Amino acid sequence: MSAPLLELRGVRAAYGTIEVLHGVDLVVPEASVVALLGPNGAGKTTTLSVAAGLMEPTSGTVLVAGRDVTGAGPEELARRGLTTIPEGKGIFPTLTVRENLVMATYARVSLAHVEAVAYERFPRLKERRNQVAGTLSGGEQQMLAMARGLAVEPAVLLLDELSMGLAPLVVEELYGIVGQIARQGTSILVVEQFARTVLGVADVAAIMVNGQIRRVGDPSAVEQELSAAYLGG
Amino acid sequence: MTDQSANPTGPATDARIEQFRNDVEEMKLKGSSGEGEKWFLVIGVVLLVAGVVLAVVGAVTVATSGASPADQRANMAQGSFMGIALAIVGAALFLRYSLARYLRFWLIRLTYESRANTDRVVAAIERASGLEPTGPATTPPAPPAAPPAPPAGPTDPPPFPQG
Amino acid sequence: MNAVLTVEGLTVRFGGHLAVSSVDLEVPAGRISGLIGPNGAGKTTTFNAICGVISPSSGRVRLGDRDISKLGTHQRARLGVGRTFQRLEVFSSLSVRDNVQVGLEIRRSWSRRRAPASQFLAAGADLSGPEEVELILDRLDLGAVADAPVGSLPTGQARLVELGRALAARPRVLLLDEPASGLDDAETVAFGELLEQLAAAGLAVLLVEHDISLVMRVCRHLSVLDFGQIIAEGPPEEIRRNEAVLSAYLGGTADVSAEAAMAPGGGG
Amino acid sequence: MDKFLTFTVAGLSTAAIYAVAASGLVVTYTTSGIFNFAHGAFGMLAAFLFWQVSQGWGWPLWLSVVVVVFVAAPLFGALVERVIMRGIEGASEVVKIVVTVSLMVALLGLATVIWPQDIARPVPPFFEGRFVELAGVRVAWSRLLTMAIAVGVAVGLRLLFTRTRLGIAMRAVVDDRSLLQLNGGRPGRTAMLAWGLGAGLAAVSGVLIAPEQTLSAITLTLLVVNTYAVAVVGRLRSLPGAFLGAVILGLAQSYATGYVNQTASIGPISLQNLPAALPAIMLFIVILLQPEARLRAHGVSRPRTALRVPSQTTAVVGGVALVLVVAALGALMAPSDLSLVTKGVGFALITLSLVPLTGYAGQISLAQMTFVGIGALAMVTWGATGSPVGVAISVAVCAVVGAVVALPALRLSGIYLALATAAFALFCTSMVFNQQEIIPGGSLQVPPLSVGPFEVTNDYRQLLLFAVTFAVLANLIVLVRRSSLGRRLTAMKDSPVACATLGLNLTATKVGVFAMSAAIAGLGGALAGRTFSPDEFSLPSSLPVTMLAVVGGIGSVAGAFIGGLLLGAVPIGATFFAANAIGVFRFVTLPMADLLAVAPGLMGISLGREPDGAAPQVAAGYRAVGQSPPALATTAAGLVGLWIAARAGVIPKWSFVAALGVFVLSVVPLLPLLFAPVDPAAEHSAAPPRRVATAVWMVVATLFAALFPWADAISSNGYRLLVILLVVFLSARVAIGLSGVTPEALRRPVVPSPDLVGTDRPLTRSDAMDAARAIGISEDEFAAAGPDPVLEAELATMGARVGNR
Repeated sequence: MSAPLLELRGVRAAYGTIEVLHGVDLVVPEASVVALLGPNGAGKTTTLSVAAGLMEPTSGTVLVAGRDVTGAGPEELARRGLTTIPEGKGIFPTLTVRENLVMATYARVSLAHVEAVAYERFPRLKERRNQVAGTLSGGEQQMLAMARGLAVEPAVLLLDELSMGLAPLVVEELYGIVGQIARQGTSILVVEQFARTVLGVADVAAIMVNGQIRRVGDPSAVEQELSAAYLGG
Repeated sequence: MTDQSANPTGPATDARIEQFRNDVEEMKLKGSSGEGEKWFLVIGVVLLVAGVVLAVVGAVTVATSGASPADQRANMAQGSFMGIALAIVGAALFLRYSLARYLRFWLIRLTYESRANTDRVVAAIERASGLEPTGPATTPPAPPAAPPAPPAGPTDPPPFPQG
Repeated sequence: MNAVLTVEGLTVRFGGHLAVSSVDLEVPAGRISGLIGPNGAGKTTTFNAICGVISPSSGRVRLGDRDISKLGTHQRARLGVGRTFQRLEVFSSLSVRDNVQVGLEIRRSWSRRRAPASQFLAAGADLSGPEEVELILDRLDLGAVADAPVGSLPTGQARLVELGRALAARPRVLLLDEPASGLDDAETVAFGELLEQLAAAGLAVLLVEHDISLVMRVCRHLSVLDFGQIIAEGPPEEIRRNEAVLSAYLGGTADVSAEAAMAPGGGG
Repeated sequence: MDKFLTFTVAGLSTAAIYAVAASGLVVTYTTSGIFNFAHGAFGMLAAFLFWQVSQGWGWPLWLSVVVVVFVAAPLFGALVERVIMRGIEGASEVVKIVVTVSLMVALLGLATVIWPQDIARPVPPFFEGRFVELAGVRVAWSRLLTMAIAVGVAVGLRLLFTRTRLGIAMRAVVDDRSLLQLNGGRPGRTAMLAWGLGAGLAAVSGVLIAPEQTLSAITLTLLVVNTYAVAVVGRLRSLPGAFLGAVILGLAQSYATGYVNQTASIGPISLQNLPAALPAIMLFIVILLQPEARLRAHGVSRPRTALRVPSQTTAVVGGVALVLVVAALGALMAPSDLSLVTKGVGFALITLSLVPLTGYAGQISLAQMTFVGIGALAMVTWGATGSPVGVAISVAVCAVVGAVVALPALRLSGIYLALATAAFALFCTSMVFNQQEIIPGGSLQVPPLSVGPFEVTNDYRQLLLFAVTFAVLANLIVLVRRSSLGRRLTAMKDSPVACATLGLNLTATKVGVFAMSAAIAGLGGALAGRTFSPDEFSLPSSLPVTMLAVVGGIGSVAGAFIGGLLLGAVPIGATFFAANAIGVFRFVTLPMADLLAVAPGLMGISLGREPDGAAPQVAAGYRAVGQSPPALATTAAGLVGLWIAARAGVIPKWSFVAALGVFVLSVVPLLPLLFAPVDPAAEHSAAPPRRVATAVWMVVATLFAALFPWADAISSNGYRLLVILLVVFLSARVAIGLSGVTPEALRRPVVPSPDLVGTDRPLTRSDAMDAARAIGISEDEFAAAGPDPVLEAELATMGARVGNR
């Protein structure tokens, strides 16, 4: 089998002098959904930032499609199909919905295509395409962010805390879309606090505690360990 | 919402992945320290050439201009000398960043190989003397004088592959 | 019990986004009240509206019998609203002692009469400024680092400095925004005890915290915020069994024990 | 009716120029968060370049426009973004303001160097002599063109920002820079393009305005300052708001010209200059109408360096020493030098006024010289005999005026205070200082102070007065810093929101500090005892004060003194080197005076790299000197000795410069070593042989620099200066070697180098890979290094031997 689409090897990363990742190894194979779980402050978001190229690791390597891309800018990776939807709201609040979609076209897709995909999947966005994105509801904002993930047909999709601050129904719907993207053959790395949320979609779950991957395994199998990790066990 | 049915997986997705792999392969990488050195290398060459040209131009100016010897001296000092200085700086840069790369590489390689060999010798001796019968040759013991290695978890990379 | 702080129908709107919607809260003296909820539920926004850092679209905030909704931040502080911040807001170029002293000096610059000290600092009522500062440092166990610049302290101690500074202003109600984040387990336990002492001394405390074990231990009343609305209220034991709370935290079906699932709950 | 129409058309045409300029300002501010005070200077440079290309070199008009507007200006803007602005992205607001203000001052200086004010540079209007009849009013084509361009710019920008990906990205980068990257956008490139666009728009306004004005660097630069007022209408961020503001201002100015009786006056203030003052008035009104800014909790970032607060004893000793040194030096000076030095120490008093405001409270003022002017004016009015009562009144007046000026802006963010003070400076220049009735004859003679028997009758006494006042005020300011108020100011700078939740009234506190600062500046004016020209109170004179105070290190009193001396050094240097020039090859000759004109701006720009200013760094190196009385005495003696030698003509001017450099940089820091008590246990104590070496080095270095015949040995000024700099640098390096202590500034962080890998700790695979990657060798290539066959064989036999045993 060819090289995995995304791989972190011995990644250490620090904010200033405080190291938050103490050697992370993580593999996202082709056409699979990997869930990165763990309590607050475990370093999940940092791991994602390193993978997306937003943060440079202090040591270790990031391999994308088998190539060492440590030090490559996030925009270079994004343009080629490594799409990241960051924590919170992955949208520009002062731009309109349509303008937000224009920003997706850096990833070598036409605006017409992006709009078609987004509006077909989320008709509500079409109604509000000239509305400023910051005035949408939380769920709609997350949909807008997801629409980008859907429309650019990423090869690798990194998702951070999709469920944050959202109603259960909305989360369910969003994960339905994640599943759909996965079925298209996209490799997905999804960061979540709660195993339960991603049980349906993830093929593999990795538990991260204190800046290290503590365990990798079947999502349902790791759940027990997960609650131990949360309670400080 | 509306359409929950998945789009069928098809050859299109494989093509997408393939394209992604190609794109990443063709990506120009910057930011590694080698990149900065390449720039210095280029600057060195440019300075070298520019310096030589300037020196020649300066000399020609001296030959063709300036009625008085004082004028000629001034031109020489200001044109040719500057050119020569630039050329020297350029050459120094070039040497520093072309030779040094390879010297450093060989140094690392020598260090590494000698260390690997030491490890293997130690391992062989240990194996032979039965101290550590199961210890594979690939587990290098830390050199006694060296400070402890940085904390290594399950992430500690395997030792360097031999051959 | 007599409420020190009363919030009625508080609504905060950012653009079209309803951050906080018709929130009612009562914070009586001598009790630690908890405000919990998932990330982005509007807890910090509620705090900001209470102390006047943002102005709400509607609703009233009362301190005792007085309506303070129209007052500026510093005026509310003078009437007795003290707070700490989710992301540390210490004076990082000053020493620990100076941080607390600034709190005290700012209070003295506007208060001719001496605000009644809470019983936690009962001895402080008759003390001179420096003595009162030392008393606070002593109570918070910061004496050893009193002369260190706050910028050089670990987060846990910096949070205590923030608390000490707020106490120096002698508030009637104390709003604590995730005070235990950055504290280790032992520190969290000690911090919980400190909070209980504060409450026992008659201070009204409103606590936003995502460390559920701490919340369950020290709070005697909880309000759960979700989507800017209070979805449940009551003593911790009740909240623990509340279906609405469970689904807010877990998303959908809830079949694990509340505590295990809620532990990472309001993380941010 | 015709008159009304005529003035309406004129007003709209002015409005069009404002609108274009303001839109450029808004574009750069919204995309980079940096308010470009140099925007006017961009336009000014473009106007001059346009003259040079079209008139000077006689290129065709269309080509000139293309070259200036579409090539030179955008490239320049992009360059400025890349080289300067990118470095100050995360810096404090004060640094951002000072850097762009410095850029403005530097560009002003540059323009004066390239295009000296010796000849008139007329630019004919476009379509000269062609008119169109509109409702009975003759309208020049050029005016129609201007308006058409403004409309075109408005439409173009609207399309750019809503229809093109680049324009949307420019807005997106403000929202969330890293999200733009995650989308695939390139924020750096976007910012460069935005600055290029901003500079292009500045160039358009510059080219349009060039035919309407006589080309003068200062006038053109300040004219575009009017656009600040225009941009503020759109809260600095909205383009339609800026266009609206432009129309209001353009029409108001035009009608004021047309309908206000030029000879009318309000009290002593004639309304002749009203149109010039309108932008400032409008700015104030708009700022007054803005709602108060929201407090924000950001989480406090850790400061780069916590500034040491000097003890009161140090401050007192320092003050006394300052007065003594100044008194000794002043006694030795020739009258002409004395008046320059007096001016320099006077500037130090004014930079000192910024210490509480900018250094402690983190606010900025661009109008300190205006307050000096108000102080001076009040002194002339109420203290004509030089009485201290007049001084007290001046100080009080300045404090009140300062509070009134600052109050509206202080409710908003720091940038508005900078704008408001700049507007105040412009307002005062046109409505107060340029009024014949107020300052007759265009010069203001401030009466020298006379307190009972003490009368300031000459420059020397004036110098002493300044030195004593500085020492006293500096001590007071240190006292304030160490007091409860100082702690409160520092706290407010660290976290305004936390202060508010403790009950501090932020606006009142800031207004108080601003009033204090204005009062000190006013004191500087009231005590000046010399003749001012109104120019000295103008905005261009105020800017270097703020800049150099920040460069000197505004967080400390010593920094203010350094800043003041730097400020004073420019005119001193310009006089000193009046006849000298630096030649680079034989193509370019730069007069030293011109270089010095650009110098303050360049120093300010350099702040981008050293946001804390010079004082903390210098202080670290010289702290030991201050603690050793014999070292201090020797320093003073050496300086005085050099000065006497120079004055007496024993050593020439160049030798004096060289010796001064060597002495200050390499001898003075070594002095504590020489005088330190011998203590073998102490870290920096020196054994006798090292002391002898040090002493010998000091004497040799200083004597060499002082006695070497610089002027004869090296004929070119430029080379001579370079050689002297080299000698000073080398001697400083030797000094560092002798003392064995690396100054803080020279210490670099230790970066693990690939060269060292494997020698300091066990080599891991990832280390080897890192190193290999660093030199561009692929993993496969590296791994190909196979086992050594000889060793392999050796091992095999060894294994067999041992195994057999």
